[in-house]
Amino acid sequence: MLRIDKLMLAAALSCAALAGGARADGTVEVLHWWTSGGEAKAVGELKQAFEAEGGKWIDSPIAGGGGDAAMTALRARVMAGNPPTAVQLKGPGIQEWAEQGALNDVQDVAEVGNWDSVLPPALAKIMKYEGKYVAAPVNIHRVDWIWASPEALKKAGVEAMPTTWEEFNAAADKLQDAGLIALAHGGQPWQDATLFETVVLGIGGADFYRKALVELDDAALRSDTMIASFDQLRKLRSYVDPNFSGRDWNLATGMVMRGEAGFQIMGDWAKGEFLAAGKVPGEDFLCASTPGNGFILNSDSFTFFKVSGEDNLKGQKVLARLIMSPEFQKVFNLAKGSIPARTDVPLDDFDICAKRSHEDLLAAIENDTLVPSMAHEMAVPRSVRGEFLDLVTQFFNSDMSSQDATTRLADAVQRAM
Amino acid sequence: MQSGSRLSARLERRLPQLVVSPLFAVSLFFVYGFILWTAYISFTKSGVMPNYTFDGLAQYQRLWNTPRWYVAIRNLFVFTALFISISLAIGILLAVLLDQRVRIEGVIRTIYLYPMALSFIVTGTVWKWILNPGLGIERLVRQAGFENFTFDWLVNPDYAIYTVVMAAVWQSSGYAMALFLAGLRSVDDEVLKAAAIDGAGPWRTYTGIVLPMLRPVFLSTVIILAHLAIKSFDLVIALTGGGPGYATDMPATFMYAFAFQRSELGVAAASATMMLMTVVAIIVPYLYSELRKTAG
Amino acid sequence: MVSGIKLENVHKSFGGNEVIKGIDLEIEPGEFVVLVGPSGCGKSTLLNMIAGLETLGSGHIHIGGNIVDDIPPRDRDIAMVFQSYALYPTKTVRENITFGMQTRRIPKDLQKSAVEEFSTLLQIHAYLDRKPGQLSGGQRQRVAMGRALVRKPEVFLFDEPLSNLDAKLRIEMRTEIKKLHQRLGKTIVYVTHDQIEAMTLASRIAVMDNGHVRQFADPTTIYEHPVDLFVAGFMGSPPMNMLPGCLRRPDGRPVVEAPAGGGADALHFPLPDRLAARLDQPDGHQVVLGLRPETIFRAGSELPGEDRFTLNRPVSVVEPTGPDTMIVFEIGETELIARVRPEDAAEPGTPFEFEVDMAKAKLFDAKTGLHL
Amino acid sequence: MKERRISGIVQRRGPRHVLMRGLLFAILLLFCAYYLVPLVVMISTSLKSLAEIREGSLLSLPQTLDFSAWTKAWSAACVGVRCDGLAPYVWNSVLMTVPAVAISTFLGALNGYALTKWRFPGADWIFALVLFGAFIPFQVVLLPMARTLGFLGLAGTVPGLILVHSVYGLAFTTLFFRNFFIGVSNGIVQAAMVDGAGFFGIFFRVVLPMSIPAIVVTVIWQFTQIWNDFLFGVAFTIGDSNPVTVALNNVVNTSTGVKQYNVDMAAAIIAGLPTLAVYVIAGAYFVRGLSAGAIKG
Repeated sequence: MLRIDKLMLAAALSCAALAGGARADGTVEVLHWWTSGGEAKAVGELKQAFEAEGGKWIDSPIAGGGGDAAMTALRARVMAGNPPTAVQLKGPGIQEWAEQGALNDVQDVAEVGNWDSVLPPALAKIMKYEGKYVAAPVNIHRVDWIWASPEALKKAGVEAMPTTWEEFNAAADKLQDAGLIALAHGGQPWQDATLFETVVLGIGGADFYRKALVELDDAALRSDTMIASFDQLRKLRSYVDPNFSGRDWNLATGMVMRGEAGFQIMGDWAKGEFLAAGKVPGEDFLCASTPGNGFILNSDSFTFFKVSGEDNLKGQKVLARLIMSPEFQKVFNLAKGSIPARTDVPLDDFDICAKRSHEDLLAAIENDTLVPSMAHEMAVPRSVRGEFLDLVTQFFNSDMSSQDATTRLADAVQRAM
Repeated sequence: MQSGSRLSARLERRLPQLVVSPLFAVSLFFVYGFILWTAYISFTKSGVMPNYTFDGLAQYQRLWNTPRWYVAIRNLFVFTALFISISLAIGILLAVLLDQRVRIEGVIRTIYLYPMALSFIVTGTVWKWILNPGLGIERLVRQAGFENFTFDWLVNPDYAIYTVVMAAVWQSSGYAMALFLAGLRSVDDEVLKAAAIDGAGPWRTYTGIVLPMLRPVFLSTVIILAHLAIKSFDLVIALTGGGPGYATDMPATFMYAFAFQRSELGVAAASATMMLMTVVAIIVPYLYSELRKTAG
Repeated sequence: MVSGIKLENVHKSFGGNEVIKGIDLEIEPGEFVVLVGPSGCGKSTLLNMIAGLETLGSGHIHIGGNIVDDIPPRDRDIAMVFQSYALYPTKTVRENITFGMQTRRIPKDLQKSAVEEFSTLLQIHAYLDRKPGQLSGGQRQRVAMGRALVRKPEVFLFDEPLSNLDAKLRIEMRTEIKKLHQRLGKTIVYVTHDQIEAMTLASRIAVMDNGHVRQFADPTTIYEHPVDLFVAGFMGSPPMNMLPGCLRRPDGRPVVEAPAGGGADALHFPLPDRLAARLDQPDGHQVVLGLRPETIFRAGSELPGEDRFTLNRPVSVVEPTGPDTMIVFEIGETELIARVRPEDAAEPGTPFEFEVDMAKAKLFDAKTGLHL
Repeated sequence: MKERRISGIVQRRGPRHVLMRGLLFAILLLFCAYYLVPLVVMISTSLKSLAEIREGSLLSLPQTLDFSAWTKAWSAACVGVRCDGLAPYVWNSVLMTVPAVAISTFLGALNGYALTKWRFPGADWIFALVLFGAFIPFQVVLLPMARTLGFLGLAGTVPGLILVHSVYGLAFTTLFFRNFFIGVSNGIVQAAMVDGAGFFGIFFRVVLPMSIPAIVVTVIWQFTQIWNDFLFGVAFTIGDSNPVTVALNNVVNTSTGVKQYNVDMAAAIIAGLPTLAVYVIAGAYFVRGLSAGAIKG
């Protein structure tokens, strides 16, 4: 009896699956590198939402190296003439692919959803090519965060979160004197560059940041402010433990979590790590923006590639609409630890760090201190970013002087342009 | 009927060529066609995707002006030289030792050989742990009471390339051992007996007689190891990711980074072309000697 | 002083498989002893044990009066020539020859004069600086000999040294080896499966089978007085005819009765007195009559003698060899070969009158195989 | 393995001999440790609980055996949004590897045979041209190959991947078989020809049955290469048809989230198990095959 029930159920399920396929409201194949933890869960939300609309979701996860492997696959796919429907692709990369004529626009969806009015202008600009939306942002990450262990700070006698680099240095010295690791850091080029850009923002301010790291102004790159930034980076280097090389960022976060290290400078995805370990913000860990009144923007987005066939095109549009829906933006970002890309989503369910992030974002838009992240591929083409990463990581791993670094950086940027 | 059989006889005579011609066509297209394509791309403005606008030698200028490329080349030479010589030395040593009537030879041989079966995608993480000063050997030795012991090559830009050599040797030296052991086993027993009668001890027997006889094995082992060295990619990516900084970059990783991470296909193609020229320089003399030997 | 070799109750097993089953052998100084036997009889293993290339299972080996059981090959004062010659392919002929002296740190000028002496003797002077790969089989053989001779050891060991040469060269080298032995007077132990080589070279032959020495004696004794069926059958070419039969004493004199086959009466081979006198086996005892092919010939073609027996059989096959012609015929189920003069040959199928010289007949016990 | 007959050479036994023997084993065992340590660390980590990994040294042995990481890696680890473990991907790899190994080995044998036993003008040149293909870094051919697969309509399919591996395996398989066949007497082929066998008759009935050692070496080599490939797998397959190396990478290389090292290690061992098994089972034949001529310079 039970067996027959089971069989009937299985039959019914398979029929349902078939039927679902038949009345699918569009098909999407999504290439991404969110393969674990909160990220995978966040993508799962999108998949569920899409399937709830009757669509068919083909998942193509390719993890590793912040999307390097995925980018390799993407090129092969475009070359072969069967690109995925949507790709986790962001920043100037969107423009590069658009210039190749490899993208589809979703302008009609954007107009209906009135995207222009709900996205920060700086972000909207990145999502568009020739005035039309070719990508949809799912979130906003803030890069310039300091995460701290209250336990470690207490042990070292540091009372407040630093607001200037001088204060930071003083606090770090105290931590070291207390026998703790001052700065938890992982020696991977993108992490080195993350430190670098927060330092540049803190030392030079948003205008300087924009000139040097976005517009790539030669004079700015060769300026004394840049030298001062490298000096501070050198200082940070001295606060890092000897075994940092190659360490993954989440291991560094773990060091702060366990109170072995005082600070970590990392984007707000680190918060997800704390939350996943059951830590409470404000109690078990502290969050504060890095010195300087700016907001370094990092945003993940899905870019729509040139697929053909009605089924795929339809799926593409449905996906674009779903990504930008307030409901999805909320669910997704609760899972991932970032804040919604839409500025009009209420943040009642979010934690204090996220709320703070949101306030700072609005203020930054107001004051024009919102800058795109260089380290996270929001500011400059990948070729130039590569030169930055090479130089910064070289500086971080050698005893190169700040003067030298400045000159070499400017030369390298010139070469890549 | 007769003309039919004559036709089939003619076909039969041409059959070997017919059988080989698909192989030839495949290599021509998939190897040489693609090489030509790459060479062409190196003379174009290609960035994110191939772009067929001719751009002269600009990509080569860019390549040779990139400090990282010099690091990659220097690493290739350091790595290849050390990797080949150490693998050969260990391979020969172990083959000779295993040849001394070791009862559990089968087990030991399998242990020596198994790393070849595993890709660095599989073993990369564990190598990272072992070599990491805070997790692996250094910590272990320090816990054992040698407080001042330092083994931080993995995180030291000047020495990191040697850890890559260590892991590469780990993977391939067993294979070299197998090649040499096979070579030793194909040496006529009577020659070894003659050496024993002639009064040669083990050292003299191997250095004076047996190893010189293994010259061909030597050559093919070097070629196989060289090809592994030139292609080494997974290893670097898994172990150091090219770091610290780009201290352990190699031409293969350099090319990959420029083509797929940085959207500089042109530079990548230029570096690939340089790499292929290096391969030609190594392989052609080998092929020449190979062909001359069998032509007779 | 020339060394002799003594083997005492030597045993050897490979992984539970006993290949040498207790051998005692005493080789006099200066003797040329050939170990002969079919492949797998243990002769090469025995030679390797004398050389020290194979450890002893049990027993003792003496060379020159000393027990050498645990002495490595280099200290046994021996030299060896191998079947494959085992020249060092990467060394020149000269280096091949001097290698053994180099390892023994013999001064360079002595090495040089030794090379001179033996390269002249062996006529390998012309290619001293070539590699073995550039030499012909015969030249390699000479080099291998040179390598063995040059150190002037007390004992030479040869392991089937001629089996890779063509027939003509083999005979030539055979003579040369014999000359060398006569000239140097050193002890030689020589392994071969070729009984002609054994007969021509040896001062004494040890016939081996299945891990035992069946007979150790000079060539004539081996040939004329084989101790058993195995030795009798192994030595001689074409091999000895073996005719099974049974012992009868129809009129008091012992004869061997063999069924003729085809409904004919059984044949009765009379035994010569010398043999008959020794026999105490009862009537009906199963025996094997051994007749060498040269003791069967065309009736009347030899001078008449005692103990002749004639029989008439049809010829089945004729095989001329030049000096002699072999005639194959049948008695019962058994095929026999007669060696006749070429002019005595007959067409196959025709009847033929054979005469057997029973004075040279051997008689063996069918059960034990031993000579009676 | 062939029994060495020189093993019986009498040696002086004494303290020196014992010492040398001890040294020999010491060196052999030392290298055993060198080769085994990574595997031991992997296995022991896979058997620890996450808590134990976090507390203890990475190189220490597990205090209690915990097999849950293995179950998880096999059937429950998340690869993207799908949490079925590695099991389905192992099957993908098998589907891809077996045909690719079979095709490239067979064609290599056929080509090696045609190039050595039916020598025709230019055979050596063709061989040289083909052999050079073995030395091409795969990163170089990735993009043109993608274009070609797209053109053939094989992009993103398992047959496409099989084609790629067969094509780039041919150089090595042809090399192995050519070197093996050079050592095979021409007389055998001639005898078969006299018996009236043709090109294929000789190949299937005479040459192929006697080339078992070369086949073993080639199959082991090809199987390892293709099974372990990541680059082609990641570039030329889509999502659910990924080979196990790509899935392993997706499990291990998380960009965020807590690292489950025990699951990572179990997954890595699972992904490497088939090649490991091939080496352990066929290892003896491998060396024997190599000495049977597959390595002649």
